[in-house]
Amino acid sequence: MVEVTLWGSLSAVAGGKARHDIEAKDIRELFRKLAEQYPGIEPWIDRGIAVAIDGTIYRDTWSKELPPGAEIFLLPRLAGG
Amino acid sequence: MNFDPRFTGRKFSSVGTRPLRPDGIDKVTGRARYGADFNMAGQLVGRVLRSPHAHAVIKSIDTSKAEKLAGVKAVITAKDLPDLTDGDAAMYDILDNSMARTKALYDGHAVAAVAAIDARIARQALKLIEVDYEVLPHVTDVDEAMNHHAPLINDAIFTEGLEEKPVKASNVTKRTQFGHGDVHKGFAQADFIVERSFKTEQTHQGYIEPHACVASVNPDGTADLWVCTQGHFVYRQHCAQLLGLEASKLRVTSSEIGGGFGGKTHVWAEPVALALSRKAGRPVKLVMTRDEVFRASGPTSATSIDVKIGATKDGTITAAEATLRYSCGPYPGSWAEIGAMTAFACYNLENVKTVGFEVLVNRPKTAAYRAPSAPMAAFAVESAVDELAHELGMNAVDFRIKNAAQEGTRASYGPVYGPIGIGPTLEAVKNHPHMKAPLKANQGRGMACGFWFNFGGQTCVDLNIGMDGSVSLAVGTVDVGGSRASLSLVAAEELGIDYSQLKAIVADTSSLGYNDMTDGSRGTFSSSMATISAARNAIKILRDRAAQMWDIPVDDVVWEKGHAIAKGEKYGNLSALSLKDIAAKSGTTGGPIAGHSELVADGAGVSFATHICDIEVDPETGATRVIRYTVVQDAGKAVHPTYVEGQYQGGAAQGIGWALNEEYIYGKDGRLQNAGFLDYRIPVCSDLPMIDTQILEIPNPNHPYGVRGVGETSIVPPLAAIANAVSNAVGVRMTHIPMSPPRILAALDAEREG
Amino acid sequence: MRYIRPLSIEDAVGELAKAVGPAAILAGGSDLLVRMKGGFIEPELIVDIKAIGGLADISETADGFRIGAAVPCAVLGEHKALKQAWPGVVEAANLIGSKQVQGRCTITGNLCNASPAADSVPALVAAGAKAVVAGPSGKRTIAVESVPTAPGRTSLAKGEIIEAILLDKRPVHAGDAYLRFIPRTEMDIAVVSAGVNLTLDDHGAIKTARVALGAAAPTVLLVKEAGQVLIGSKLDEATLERLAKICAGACRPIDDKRGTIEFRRKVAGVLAQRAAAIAYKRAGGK
Amino acid sequence: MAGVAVSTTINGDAVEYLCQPDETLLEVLRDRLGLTGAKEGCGTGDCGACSVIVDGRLVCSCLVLGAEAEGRKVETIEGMAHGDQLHPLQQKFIEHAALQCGICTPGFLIAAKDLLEKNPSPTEEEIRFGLAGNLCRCTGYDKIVRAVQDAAAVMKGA
Repeated sequence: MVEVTLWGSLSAVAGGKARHDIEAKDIRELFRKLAEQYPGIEPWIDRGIAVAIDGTIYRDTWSKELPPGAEIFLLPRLAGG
Repeated sequence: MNFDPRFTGRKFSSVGTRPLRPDGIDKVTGRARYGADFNMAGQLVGRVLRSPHAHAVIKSIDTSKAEKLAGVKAVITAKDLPDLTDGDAAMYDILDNSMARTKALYDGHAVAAVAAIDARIARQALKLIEVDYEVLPHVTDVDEAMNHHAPLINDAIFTEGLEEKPVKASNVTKRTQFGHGDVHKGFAQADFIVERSFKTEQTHQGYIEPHACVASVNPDGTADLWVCTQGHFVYRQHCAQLLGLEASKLRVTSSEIGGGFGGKTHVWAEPVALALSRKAGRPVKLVMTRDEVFRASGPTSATSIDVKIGATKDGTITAAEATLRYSCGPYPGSWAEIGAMTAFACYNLENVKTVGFEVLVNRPKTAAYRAPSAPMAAFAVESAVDELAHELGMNAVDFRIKNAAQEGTRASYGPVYGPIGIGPTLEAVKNHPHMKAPLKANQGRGMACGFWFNFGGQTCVDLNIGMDGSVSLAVGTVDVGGSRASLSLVAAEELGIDYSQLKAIVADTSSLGYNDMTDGSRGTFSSSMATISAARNAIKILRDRAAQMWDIPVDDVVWEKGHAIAKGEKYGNLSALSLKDIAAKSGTTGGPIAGHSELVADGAGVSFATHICDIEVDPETGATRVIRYTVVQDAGKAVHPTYVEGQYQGGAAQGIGWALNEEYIYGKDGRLQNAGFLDYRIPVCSDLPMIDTQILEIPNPNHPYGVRGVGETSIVPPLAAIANAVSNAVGVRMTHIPMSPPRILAALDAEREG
Repeated sequence: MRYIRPLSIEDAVGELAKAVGPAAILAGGSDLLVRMKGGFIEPELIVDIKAIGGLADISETADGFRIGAAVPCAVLGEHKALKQAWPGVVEAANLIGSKQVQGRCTITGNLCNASPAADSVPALVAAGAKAVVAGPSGKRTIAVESVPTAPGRTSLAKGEIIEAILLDKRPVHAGDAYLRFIPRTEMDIAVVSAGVNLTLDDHGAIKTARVALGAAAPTVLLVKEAGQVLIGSKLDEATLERLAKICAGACRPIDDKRGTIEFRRKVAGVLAQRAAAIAYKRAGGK
Repeated sequence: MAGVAVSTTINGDAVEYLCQPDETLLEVLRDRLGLTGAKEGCGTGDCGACSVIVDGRLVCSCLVLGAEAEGRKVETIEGMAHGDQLHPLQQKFIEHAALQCGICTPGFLIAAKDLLEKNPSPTEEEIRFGLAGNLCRCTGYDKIVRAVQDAAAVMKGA
């Protein structure tokens, strides 16, 4: 079980809740379970969501494991210059 | 691929040195080939017709006269491009920006294009195209566009992210929010509160090389595109998707790139050039004029930002809040969102809230510009932080040190930081001789901090070892400022060979796997990771070949300092084999030796910088002069320190231009008035002093060498650092960027008149 | 479109006079080629005047200096006697564009382009420079300030060419100066500018004075009142203040991409004061 | 439109070409003669990327007509090195990393060569004002100025 925090706008489509406890071993499973629970999240995942695990931002490594007790934060996937 | 990206703290022999770049001679002799320097047999000249109106319905376009002109081989409008109206909205917008389908949405929006046998005929043909416009009311100012009475740019857009679903269409495409804690509670605890509104004008990346490409589409569906871009693989994907080509049959070669800074991360004219070529059946060269670059390619957002920060007497910030409105051009974007995320990223805040609004305006589509959106937010926040320090009677650096984020701090955008460099850059600035240098009359000193995320992403590298032991490195991230030198150093480091044994190139899209763009400060970060991985894969093969040559188990062979060494006393009489020795025998030990890697380089470490500058102001004219400038920034590990310095200096110079003189100026008619280097005033050589740099190295734990991206952060602090310096010089808080002489003189006069 | 390079002023005048479509005179080309590139003009005839005898030379005469119409501004800066006599004119000419543009642009072209912001023109007007005009009906000499009539327009008739600019010989105790305001340190068009030309009497009091302002009205302004206020003074503070006020008041500027009305008025006064101080010092005033 | 026949000298070699009367020297160099070292950054004389030297004068080749080159001597970046021997400025630009993207480099080198020929010992300020007609967006000019200073020192010593 990991505790996941969603950024403001995303929490609006996740039942208005910022914090969620989810049973997921990696980012892929986390996204799948979130989408099952809140179908409104799916288009956001398609557009791109980044996952910060203990402060390190992962944008594409969906196989990244979510260590128990880690700080998990979802962010918009951004562009750079 | 089993690649361990963790930082190991190894000692370096190549990384950190400053060898000459591999593309140097080509670039000082004029041989290097940029976007417009390439030609194909039978090539035509493409030219684009652009809207003179800021907002207009395209009722009809008559191209018949142009088509009849001798020498014209193709004329296209949006009708010649796929209609993506009911498809992917993002792709629709990209194509619509390349060629307007129903409405011209800004001055300079492409409406038609021709391909002719020479530039003169092409220009003449454009004059023969008749466009019937129905001119609509327009809006170019970000605040005005938010007004309920403002002309609607897209009546199908309803603001996303509001608690209640809106019933009316709006120019505000999205509201986003970040933060934690309770700002109301925080402000109630504050002894001092600073609250101010700020504006920044739209700027352009200002690369010296205009967009240029040569496109050639064959009847069998294969195609070639030569183009100056920051990401040829992304251009391939977009062009293929937009024109219905198969990606692998479209070969995109990135030319040398004459500057991009984010502006060459989007396709603009490339789909048009391909479409012209397809229709004409001949190659087409399309080069934008400088006027077109300014009117129709990616400027940054214009912004309007409100900031409120409170602190207790002892200098602890109790709450911070910002509302940020960013212009997107006529298509939705996420620019305010990035501003809202980065605004307070430097600080350790218990209560923080930022809200961003994305705003449509009749200006060219906003594109990324070096740490996009961060400089404007930093300008507003760092100005307010300075003012608050002043009100508290605290030194501006000490106040920031007291409130700086550190490892374990919850960032204002959400997650908790790992090891970061904001504190060390502030300490370095505090102890820098620049901070103690005396100032003369009318001079002021300012400092400010900046943050940027840095990105990684999909990356692919090939490393090939020739039979003579020389090594070629093929990377897929475009070299915008010396990365071929840096990546050669990394390969040399990993293989244990000399830098001079290597040559790095940027491979085309048909020669290498997919790579994300050189953006987000990812070029050296990502490709160095992939290069290390490729080199390690090559070393595995080298060890195997050595084992064959010695006829011993491969597990007994180790790789050290460019040599295979047989490990164990029983091999005492086997002398080490160099890479060259092994390569020479490769033909009979299994064939070519190569190392390949494909990976997602994630875990880019965030980056911080603190800048100091001294400005002199002429109180009678409002003229400014930058007297001294110092950049302190964390690089994680500077692979090629000279090019890291170059990034620091270049970003600072762009920020200085933005702060003082650069801006898009629109007339009441919605047309851009300064689409050239004469009146869009980027800094010239005599405007700037030497730009001192100090590189800090706080290793990124997620890169084997500790590398962080360095390209973008340097443009974040200058707007605020200069605003603080000007404000300190003249005693008036400057809230509108650029601080052009008329704005400074007006502010001074307002102050004098009390 | 035709390009011709006549060898005599008569041939040039003749070609221009009989041209049917739009014709353009090419000396340095730094304005002409930009306008052609932007599609603002499409001449059917380009008359390159650089091969015409005498047009590429600066000559010193008994009356002063004659600067041929095709002399690049960089050459003015290399002419020691001219620089010594008219430092304000030369520095104004050397402010146009970059080093690259300096190698091509001419003060005659700067004058005929008729931009209110032309750098060399306020200095030439303050200096009382004259233009020698060659045309189908012969030659005439006119004051430079009568050449531009509106932005982009001149008083020259069809077939007329300015072949040289004349500057007077300098008396002792004379000095001129030109200052412009630009946001950067180089490469900009003047937001506002001032040229001042003074002569002093033996006691250091100002005997004659001419003040001209650039980018302050549709054409370069000769502010006679500003000159008068200086006469008899030794540039005391009160005089300088009055000078600034008169200059600010004489301006009829516009708001545009380069500056505001307010800014131009105010800075016109500041620049006139500063230019006057430099000219005064150059004239030997203390 | 009547073509103009031009005989000129480019980097010491006699060259003949036919060009349109409104064609710029930059277009002739790049499109007719294949000398693409001079770049078009603006086409209006504001960036200096197309700098060449004509009869000893530094000019923007975008502001010179091809027809005007008749009988002149034109020097471009392609003629700056002698065989495989780089000009000291070229060498110093590489050594000091005075280029990042490199698009402005040919123009800077030509302008710096002209500057040092006219003023072999320029101060930093003279270098900065001497090169103000050349825009660089990558470097902030710091390393360019240092490279010119270093090249000046080397050339004086030579």
